[in-house]
Amino acid sequence: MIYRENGQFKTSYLADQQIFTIAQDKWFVLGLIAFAAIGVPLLADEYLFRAVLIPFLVLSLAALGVNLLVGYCGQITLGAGAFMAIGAYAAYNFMVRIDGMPLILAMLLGGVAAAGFGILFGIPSLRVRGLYLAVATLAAQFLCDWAFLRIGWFTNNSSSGSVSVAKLDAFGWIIDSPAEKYLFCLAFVVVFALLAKNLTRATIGRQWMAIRDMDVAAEVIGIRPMYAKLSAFAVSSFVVGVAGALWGFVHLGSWEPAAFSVDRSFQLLFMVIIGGMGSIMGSFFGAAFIVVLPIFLNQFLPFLGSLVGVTVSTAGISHAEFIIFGSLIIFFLIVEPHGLARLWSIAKQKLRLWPFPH
Amino acid sequence: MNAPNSAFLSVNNIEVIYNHVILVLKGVSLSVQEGSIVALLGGNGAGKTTTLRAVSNLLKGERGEVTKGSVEYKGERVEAMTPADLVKRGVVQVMEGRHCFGHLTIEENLRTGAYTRTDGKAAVEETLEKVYNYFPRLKTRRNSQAAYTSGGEQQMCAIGRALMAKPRLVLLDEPSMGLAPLIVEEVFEIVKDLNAKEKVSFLLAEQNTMVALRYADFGYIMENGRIVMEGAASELSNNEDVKEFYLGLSGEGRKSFREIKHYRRRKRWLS
Amino acid sequence: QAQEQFFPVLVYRTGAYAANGNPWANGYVDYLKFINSQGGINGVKLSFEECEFGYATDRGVECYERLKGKNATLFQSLSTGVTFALTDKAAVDKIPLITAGYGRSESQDGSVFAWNFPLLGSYWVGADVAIQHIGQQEGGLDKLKGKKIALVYHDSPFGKEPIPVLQERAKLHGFDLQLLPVAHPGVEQKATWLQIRRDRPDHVLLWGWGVMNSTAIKEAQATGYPREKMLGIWWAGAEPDVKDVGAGAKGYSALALQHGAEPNSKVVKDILAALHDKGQGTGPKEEVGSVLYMRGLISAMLGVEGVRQAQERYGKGKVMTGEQVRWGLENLNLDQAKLDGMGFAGVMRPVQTTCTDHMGSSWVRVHTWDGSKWGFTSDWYQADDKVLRPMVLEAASKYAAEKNIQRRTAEQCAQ
Amino acid sequence: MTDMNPAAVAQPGRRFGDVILDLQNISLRFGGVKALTDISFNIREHEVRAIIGPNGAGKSSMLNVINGVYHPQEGKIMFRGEERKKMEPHMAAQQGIARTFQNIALFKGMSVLDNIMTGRTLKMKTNIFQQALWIGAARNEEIAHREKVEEIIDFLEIQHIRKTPVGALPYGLQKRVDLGRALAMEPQILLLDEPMAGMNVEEKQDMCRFILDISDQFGTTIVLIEHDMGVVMDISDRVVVLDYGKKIGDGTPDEVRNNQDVINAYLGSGH
Amino acid sequence: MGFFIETMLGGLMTGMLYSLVALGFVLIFKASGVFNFAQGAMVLVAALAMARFSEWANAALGGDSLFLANVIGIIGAGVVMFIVAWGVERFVLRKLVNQEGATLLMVTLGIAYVLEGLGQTFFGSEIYSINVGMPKDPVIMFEGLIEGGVMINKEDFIAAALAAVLVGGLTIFFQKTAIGRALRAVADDHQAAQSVGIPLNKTWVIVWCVAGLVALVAGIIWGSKMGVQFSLVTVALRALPVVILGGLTSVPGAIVGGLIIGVGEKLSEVYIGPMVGGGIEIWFAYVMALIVLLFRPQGLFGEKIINRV
Ligand SMILES: Nc1ncnc2c1ncn2[C@@H]1O[C@H](COP(=O)(O)OP(=O)(O)OP(=O)(O)O)[C@@H](O)[C@H]1O
Ligand SMILES: Nc1ncnc2c1ncn2[C@@H]1O[C@H](COP(=O)(O)OP(=O)(O)OP(=O)(O)O)[C@@H](O)[C@H]1O
Ligand SMILES: [Mg+2]
Ligand SMILES: [Mg+2]
Repeated sequence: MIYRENGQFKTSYLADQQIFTIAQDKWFVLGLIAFAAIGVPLLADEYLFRAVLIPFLVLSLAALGVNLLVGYCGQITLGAGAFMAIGAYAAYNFMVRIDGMPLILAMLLGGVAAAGFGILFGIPSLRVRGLYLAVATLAAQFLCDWAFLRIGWFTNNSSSGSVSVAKLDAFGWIIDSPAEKYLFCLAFVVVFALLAKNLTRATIGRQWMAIRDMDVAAEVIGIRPMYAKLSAFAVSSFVVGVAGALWGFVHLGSWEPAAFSVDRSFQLLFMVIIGGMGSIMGSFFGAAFIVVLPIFLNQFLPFLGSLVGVTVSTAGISHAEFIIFGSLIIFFLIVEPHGLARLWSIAKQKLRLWPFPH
Repeated sequence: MNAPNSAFLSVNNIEVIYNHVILVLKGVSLSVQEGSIVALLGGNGAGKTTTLRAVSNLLKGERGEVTKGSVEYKGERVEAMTPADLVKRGVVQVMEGRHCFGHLTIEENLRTGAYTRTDGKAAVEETLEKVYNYFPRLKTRRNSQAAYTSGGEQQMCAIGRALMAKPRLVLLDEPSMGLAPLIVEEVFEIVKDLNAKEKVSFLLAEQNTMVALRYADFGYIMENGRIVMEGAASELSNNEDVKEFYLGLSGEGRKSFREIKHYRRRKRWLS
Repeated sequence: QAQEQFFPVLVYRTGAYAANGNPWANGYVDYLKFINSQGGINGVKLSFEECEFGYATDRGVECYERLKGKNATLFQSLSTGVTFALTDKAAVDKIPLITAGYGRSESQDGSVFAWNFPLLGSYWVGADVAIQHIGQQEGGLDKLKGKKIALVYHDSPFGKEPIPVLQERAKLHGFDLQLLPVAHPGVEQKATWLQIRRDRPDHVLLWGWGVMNSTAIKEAQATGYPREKMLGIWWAGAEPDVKDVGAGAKGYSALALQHGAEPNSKVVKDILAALHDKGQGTGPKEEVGSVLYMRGLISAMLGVEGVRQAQERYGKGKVMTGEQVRWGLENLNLDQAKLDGMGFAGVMRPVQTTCTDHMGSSWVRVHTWDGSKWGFTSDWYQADDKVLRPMVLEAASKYAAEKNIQRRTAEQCAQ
Repeated sequence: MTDMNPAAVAQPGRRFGDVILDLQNISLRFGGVKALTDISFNIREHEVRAIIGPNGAGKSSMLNVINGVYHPQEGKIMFRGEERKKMEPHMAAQQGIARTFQNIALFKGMSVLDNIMTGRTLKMKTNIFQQALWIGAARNEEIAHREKVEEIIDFLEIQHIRKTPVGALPYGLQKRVDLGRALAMEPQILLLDEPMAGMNVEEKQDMCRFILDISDQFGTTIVLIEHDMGVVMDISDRVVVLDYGKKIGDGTPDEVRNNQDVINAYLGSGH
Repeated sequence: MGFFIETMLGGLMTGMLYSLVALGFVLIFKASGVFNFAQGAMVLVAALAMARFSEWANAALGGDSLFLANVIGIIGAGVVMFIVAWGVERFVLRKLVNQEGATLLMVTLGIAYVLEGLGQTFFGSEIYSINVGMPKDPVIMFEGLIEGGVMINKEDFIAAALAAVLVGGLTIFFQKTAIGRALRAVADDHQAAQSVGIPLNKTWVIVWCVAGLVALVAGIIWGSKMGVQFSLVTVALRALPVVILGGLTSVPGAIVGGLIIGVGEKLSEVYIGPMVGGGIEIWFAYVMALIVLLFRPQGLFGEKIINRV
């Protein structure tokens, strides 16, 4: 009975357009952010930061970007890894080529570069759609993989094709410890999630969704497909690019093109679909599922094995990990094809009706 | 009405929930006698389509399920059957909104209708000819992909496709929708014809109450997931409320659409 | 239990490179078990834990973080990608990285890369020796003039590492270097080998890993390129690379990172007796002594010896810290007598590291597949310092400049 | 018969303006299929212009031509006296042409409110950066348009389903939302493709009322395709009849009703 | 000249092999509207099963009859593929009737994981070989006509011929038979197909079986060429441009697409590659496919994408 909108009346459209129309939701999310910003740094250890939380945050951000394109605008892409790479390499180049370039600006410029390429690779979407487009975006992926490996200029002529960044310095704040890195990423994620949410509840977001749901009808009511699609590509690539810069600069520190391979693109698409297409929250769920679950399984299975007294070989565990991971994907999609976020909202809906079933 | 268990089709007090949370049918019971035409009437969202889906077991694809009650066809419980099993037993649904196979030609669409038939090629060809006779328009468009035919042509295709299965019970969901008046009459003539000659039974959800009651033997009126009224077709068409709200006839006969000046609150049997 | 020295074991037993990852991991683990069966390092038992990373860099980093939390004091990163990702981190965490036969070539320079140990040989060593060997086949390095050598390489930092050295050598001797990248994972090489058939290079260097190697050899067979003219890096010279090609790979040679397949060495016999005969072995028995198994074994041995050396200074029978292990690795002195004692006679040559030389030795020989097994077909080579040293210095200095690292001074080294 | 004196057809209290859209000799082919052959007719400002004809006659195609979804191979379209060049649908929208669809084409994943809000797209002026930051202008704009949309929601009496995703709505309500979305564009010409299919009489009466009110209140020109002759005869000012892509009649409802060609092809003798 | 012909031929042969994998995609897509990313995993599992069963059979037979061992291997692998098809229908697809393409696509990725895990668990993750007696050494032909002759691989030729036969048969199956029609109907609209009595369960099992058998053929050929090991799954990535270039719904398209991509990527790698540093074939294939799509959004032979209001 706690989770109800009872007694919460809205007296203006503004109030009704809020991100969280139910007060409990709002407090819950604000609390969560506060906890993430204050509580987590006190509680987590280095392993948690470096191996779980930072990748989770950065990939959530990337998934968020992909979700804007795939979930909101309906343009399935398998080239997200490439845009992460563009973001990372562009930011790297801004850093090494321009003296005194501030870190954050370089990252944002990385995003801008990714957005530019996003528009370029988005042009086929004006004609090609659906799965055809999805596969076609792989062209971007493989082209970028190749270019960053082959064209020395991008990597400042590093002989191996691998680049690395020096100290991270955001306006005097030396980001060094894992907790600081975590907070740095968290700040990005919170700000971008808010911006993304704003976009999706504004007219541009509705235009994207209209194009996604029925493009001819969208055009008939005056939406320009070119503008809607390309803006989705641009915004999505921008976010993904910034995430790529974070991945390279903050998480890896030093990377080669393989860090943004086609596997990464698939992984991001996974997150979006598992988490819930067209849901900001879903991106986080999806990232959590894909990042945390394998790690969890990897550590949990041997423990489980030891409980029942069998020592499973590492190979056995990783095969089991494959099987369980795959099965869980299938399981969750059967339970709720619209992703974890939908599952979450159904749960809330039930809670609202509770204790009555309907 | 006879005792339900002797019925050809009987729906007993079913409850349907979509998506685990949306309760749509709240205890619906109805029955269809062999060889009869039964009309299911009701406003938008009353639950007609849902009822038909529950009978033909097509709810799953919509993430709906029958949570209470039972559906029996010829004394057999059907809930556990697949739609294909039902088609084999002669229960075919014509879905609302046409649902033609867009990439298949009209003729291929019709032929898929005969998928479950085992009575040989010649018999299928014969039915195909019959359908073409019913709908000459389809014959002229036989080689077009269904997606490129007009709305009405698709509707005819959907009906024809169901007939190809040589059904015993047809669940018709809004057959008249989008059809020209002449064709509507024709469709119902076909219904009558099949009913009379081949003893095919029909359960039809229809908005065109006037026509529906003219051809039906028996009718149910649904509202808000419940059956609120039932009776022989002639009885219903003489009922004052039905006349006013479903046939648009008031005391002094049919009123011009232009003259109805006020939005009227609907008659609600329940509220 | 503080009385155990923890050895993290990064492995890839599944995925595209599992066939190569398994024997390595088995050899590594077997050696640790073997040491324990011999009473540990001066009484200090070894504990270890495997972490599967599927050859994916980010999973490798996760493993590193996880195992680091369990008090890892040395780490074998096992892929070029992970090495790159960890080079900075390890320095902060004070955990030495052993990259025997892989990793960054310039990390040989211990005064810049204080925590990296490309023991036994780097890719630059491999490239250098490969040219020496080809030169010898041709009857002298001067005969290389005008010859054509093709490098078929895995299109990744791993595959690109040798290029600077080969280019340097090409300038020196006047041969033509043709670069032929193969995209990961290397299952499609038809175009590559068609080019080889057209250009008929006199020699082909194969810088591959995993399935790329066997595919290359098969394509060579299919296009009729003589296997005798092919020379692989040491990661392209093991049983999985040629096994399913069988007779088609006959005559194919590869560099050996000192060792080859060593089923008859003493250490292998000891391990069979101590572990496998008692049913405590790690992988299948037939695999013991195979090339990659030996690679894993030797890698483990180097780590163990690093710890042992550290104990010499910081106290025998004690558990060493990362910094102490680094000192041990930096002051390794595996002379022939020690090697013989450990059962490595004939398997490898002495290794001696210093603060500035983290590689310790650059001895390489060549082995050849005779259709059923690998056998040595050359003398020992050693990389030419005149060629390599300036390159290492230059690359290390560039890195130092980028990262703002001060070269360690002699005093710092002495501490 | 083609060009009548507007005064002759004007009903008391209704005024007709000039010809707003003039279609001249339109022909449209799809491969071998001739959807429209040499059709000419015009539409005057403020009138309710009906297009009727049997299934597959080309009615929907005509609408598609008018709002730029199809490009006719031959013929001219004059909009307010100016020839219209090849035009994409969104340009038609900019000129003030809105429409509803025969096979409902709503944005399934969005709520009713959002669906109708998309109709306001062309009227929204803030840029993407302002929207991302949700600052003053963007927010005010959103609120202002929301108010307009709420008016439409009130008008169509769909307040209770404001936040429901349209995919889950029954057919009839979806049609209403479709209309709402078109209305939100504040169009000059509103094209309605069978807006009343699948509705019962009561609902049709409401819909007619909506249409007439739109016409009266906003002075919108309405082009209507409908198979219910009662509706067409009652609310339209002039009617075009198509058959097999050809025009077979054009005039006031009464004229058309008595045209023998029209009776043969479409109405049947029943009417 | 000789070299150009060789490159062409090499491209054609590789293309044929891509087609085999592409065919698996097309089959399942055409017959159920599912874009099956597990096709690569199916190829792997089929090849693994074949390799291991024949290896075990060979050992059991004492190494006497390679032929018999291979037959047992193929039958065993066929059974495995049937079990896969049945399992996929029973545990996955049945519960996902009428869902969107993206969801189904995702589910096939899940299936891919499961298959990869199970395959490696049961059959191991080493490199195995399939020896069906394919000739490996090249033959040089037309030496009289062209200087240096033209080198040809018999193995490739056999594989290509096999692929061609398979495709021909499947084309007829889809266009001409009642079940083929039913399968296409399922792809268009699950619910409507159910409503006319097409049993989705059975049709899905059939399609996945057929796709499994195609995967088996692909697995045997690829496996005998490059060894049976995990990387087989990646041939799927090379087959994707083939699928979209030819058209997702066209069986002959898979073949023509394969040939075009095969030839295109080989020619580009050999003639353009050296100018830009090489390694371009994979992206070149995708870019080629993309360019074709710009002119024909449904691929060369795909059914026109229907877009009507
Ligand atoms: N797939 C679905 N998910 C959720 N709710 C649904 C779904 N399908 C129908 N409903 C809800 O069920 C109720 C009944 O719908 P149904 O389609 O059965 O009505 P109907 O009587 O056929 O109406 P109409 O005459 O408009 O076709 C409606 O309120 C509708 O919102
Ligand atoms: N995109 C298209 N491609 C091919 N043929 C088409 C296309 N659009 C319409 N047609 C054909 O043009 C003819 C006219 O179709 P249209 O949809 O305009 O008919 P209609 O008058 O609206 O009929 P209905 O009342 O049944 O909706 C039909 O025969 C149809 O098959
Ligand atoms: Mg209905
Ligand atoms: Mg129409």
